[in-house]
Amino acid sequence: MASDKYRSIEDAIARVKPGSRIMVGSFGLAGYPEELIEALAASGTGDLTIISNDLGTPGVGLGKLLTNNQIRSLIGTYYNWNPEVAGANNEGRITVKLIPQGTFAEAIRAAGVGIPAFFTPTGAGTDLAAGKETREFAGRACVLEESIHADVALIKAYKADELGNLVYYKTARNFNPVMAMAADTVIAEVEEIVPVGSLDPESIVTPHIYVDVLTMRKS
Amino acid sequence: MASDKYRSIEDAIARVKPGSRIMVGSFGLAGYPEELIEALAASGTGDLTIISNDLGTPGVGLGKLLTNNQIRSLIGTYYNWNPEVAGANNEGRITVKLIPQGTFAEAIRAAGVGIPAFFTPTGAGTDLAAGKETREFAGRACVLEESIHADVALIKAYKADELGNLVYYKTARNFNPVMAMAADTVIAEVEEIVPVGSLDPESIVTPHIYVDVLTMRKS
Amino acid sequence: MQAILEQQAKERIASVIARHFDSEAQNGRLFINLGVGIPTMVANYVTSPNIYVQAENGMLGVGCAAPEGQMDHDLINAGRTCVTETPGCVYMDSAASFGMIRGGHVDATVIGAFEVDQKANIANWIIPNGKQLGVGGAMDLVTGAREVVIAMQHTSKNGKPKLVKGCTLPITGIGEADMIVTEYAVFVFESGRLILKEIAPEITLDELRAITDADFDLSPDLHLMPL
Amino acid sequence: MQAILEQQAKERIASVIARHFDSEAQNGRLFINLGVGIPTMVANYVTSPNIYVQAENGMLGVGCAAPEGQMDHDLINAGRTCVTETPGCVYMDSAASFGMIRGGHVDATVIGAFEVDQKANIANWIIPNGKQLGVGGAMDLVTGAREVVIAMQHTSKNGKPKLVKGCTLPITGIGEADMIVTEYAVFVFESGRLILKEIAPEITLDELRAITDADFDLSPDLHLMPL
Repeated sequence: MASDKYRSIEDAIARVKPGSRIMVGSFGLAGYPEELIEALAASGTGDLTIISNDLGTPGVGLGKLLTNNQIRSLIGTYYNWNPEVAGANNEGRITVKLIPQGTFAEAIRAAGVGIPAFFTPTGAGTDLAAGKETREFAGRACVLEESIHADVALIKAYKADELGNLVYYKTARNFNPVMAMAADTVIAEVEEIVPVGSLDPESIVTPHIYVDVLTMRKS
Repeated sequence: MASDKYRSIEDAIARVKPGSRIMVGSFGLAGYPEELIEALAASGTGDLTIISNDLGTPGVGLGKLLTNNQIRSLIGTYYNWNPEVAGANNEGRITVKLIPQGTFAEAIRAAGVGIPAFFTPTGAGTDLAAGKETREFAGRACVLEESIHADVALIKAYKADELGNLVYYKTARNFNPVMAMAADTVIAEVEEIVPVGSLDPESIVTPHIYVDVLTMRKS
Repeated sequence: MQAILEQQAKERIASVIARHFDSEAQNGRLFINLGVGIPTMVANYVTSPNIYVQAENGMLGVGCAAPEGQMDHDLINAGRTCVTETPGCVYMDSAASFGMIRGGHVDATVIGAFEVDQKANIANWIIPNGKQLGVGGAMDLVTGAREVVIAMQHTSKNGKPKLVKGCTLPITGIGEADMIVTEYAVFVFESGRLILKEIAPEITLDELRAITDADFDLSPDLHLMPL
Repeated sequence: MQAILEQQAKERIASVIARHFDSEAQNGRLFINLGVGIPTMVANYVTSPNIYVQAENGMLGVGCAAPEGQMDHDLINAGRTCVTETPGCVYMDSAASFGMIRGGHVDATVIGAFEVDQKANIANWIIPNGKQLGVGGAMDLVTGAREVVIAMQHTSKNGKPKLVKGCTLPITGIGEADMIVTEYAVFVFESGRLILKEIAPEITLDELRAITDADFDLSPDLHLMPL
């Protein structure tokens, strides 16, 4: 492997410390860093805040982390696919912060691009805007939403070049590119690492400046 | 031409009405819709607000519109390349609203994505923040900036497919993709129109939903 | 009032909405986003080539469900169904996709609802203290799409009206509903009033009022739902 | 005090900054943004292969200036100079490019200045009522880049100090300067104090004080500028 960013899955996941805020790219089971999550589950690292759209299904993918009691709190949009989340929340075992999906994506991007907060019409007047500043713009009520940042982002990309430039595959792209900008340490699980210059400079989605560690999927 | 969005340069530019707010993609002379601007200058349509990074150089490109007295006001970032701008502003012939370049780009994107306003650290405490709300986030002063929308965007892309999906060329990309999202009517001048399916769905920068009219560069 | 079986009700709702979109698409391209359930079925009934489906998980130009044996689990819609590409389709990240929605570029969204009230408020995201905890893109869609079409059966499984005077469940958006299509009727909101536009042949106006809690007016061109 | 010719001064400033970056790049990749003028010259002096140049008009991995006859006017840096590609370079739109800067991902920016004061305030964008009217990316760069390096001659063309007690011209950013490199000296800001780190062999400390309006402290390891 000619990339200085390449690490084994185990070395990479060792960067996740107990109590960290971890972003994980995914929408359902599309575009999630499967081997990194398996390794995180195997590590037993706990007290985590997981920032992700959903939490897979019970015992599968990100769902394993909840089944394993590694999660203290969740920040995300949709846990209907994993009823263990509502259960753990109702029992007070975890805290859950629900955010509208578009606001969630935009707030993560905002952290990546240095925007601390923005106004959005989404959610105005609903329970999810409770306690948030609301202000009218052009006659429309808008909610002030703050950016969402993480200690570590675990993302899934299709190909990396040796520098760490990334491209994605179909709807597995989802939250991965915005999360790649919004964490102190960004670890990307990829299917292939290609020589520098193999990716079209016009089509690179995540520039290498954002990527700290590359791991490669074994299967 | 198999695209139902294709129009002649003249037909396209007839959509710019006197008094309109017009966005124009460009950075210096890279990535500006040259033939559309030539046609706009030839049309004599006046009282325009031009929203663009700069105004080219005197009598060239966008500079022609000022030389022709077609401009009422400017919203942009950098007119040092065209000293006629400072002259016209000092004489009170036009009004100029200067915005930091990153804020300008972000505010145009914001209009495109339905964000009415956002906080940014850029410009806090400077003359360009005068009269704007300033608030601290994480101990850092930030300025509230509102989104920037236009009636018509005149943009330059490299290739379009017949649906109107766009890709760009090198640093001629600049403000074009964000302006494509932020105007009621978007007119793209392209060098080539290719069949649907010729562009890689992973690499399209501006989806066709944003594009109303395609014109093709003659030369 | 003649009962309509659930499957028939769903198909009817989807086909009525599809007819509405086919009609709108005569004026140019129409970009629509379809929620899970009945809304997704709308795609099976539209006939206009001018209609493009957006999926909020990051795709414009979603094709039909992938046939058995040709499923790609990294090519899904927001309901996690494996789908297919259409020519000229585009992939994008979630921020870009919701930017497209919030920015008002998507012409219409079709969603289900627990309740809709006569002030056009929609409740479709949560039943408090239940087994489900999620909002997904519901709030973004009702706020961002230019037209919000509610696709729902007229009453709940235990026969209670879903079209109510005031929502009792947490709302998804204030005054965002534009059109409501049930198996028995089509309503639109005009100038803040709920207006009955179409009524199904199986039901009388009095019977419709009996299963509708919300107050509504009759459209001057109220007519039978064409089936 | 021995005079230093303008061209020599500029080359020295660029090479001193390049040395600083080469040293920093020993710890890993370094991403830098270079303003027009002396800052652009820094690229000619850096030797580390770990240094990548970002141009705010939408490129990461900017190469050297394009040779005569190979100029592509759609491949420029923010100073409108035709440049070249480096392997692994990336193009992006202006919002993404400034997001990279504002988000703190660019390690350093090198810019010129009219004035810098002892509170690290920078004035480099406008002389009021002059012939130029523009801010460009100056405010975004000084706010967003992790390290702001000022590259300027020690005094103005008519001999006035540019390193002052308090800026008199409109400021570009409050307290944003981290390092100042002139032909005669290298200063850094540490805990809110301006510290002299290096002094050129052509000048004495008293002579330097005479052409510096700002108050400054001496670094414990103050040394001669290596040339």
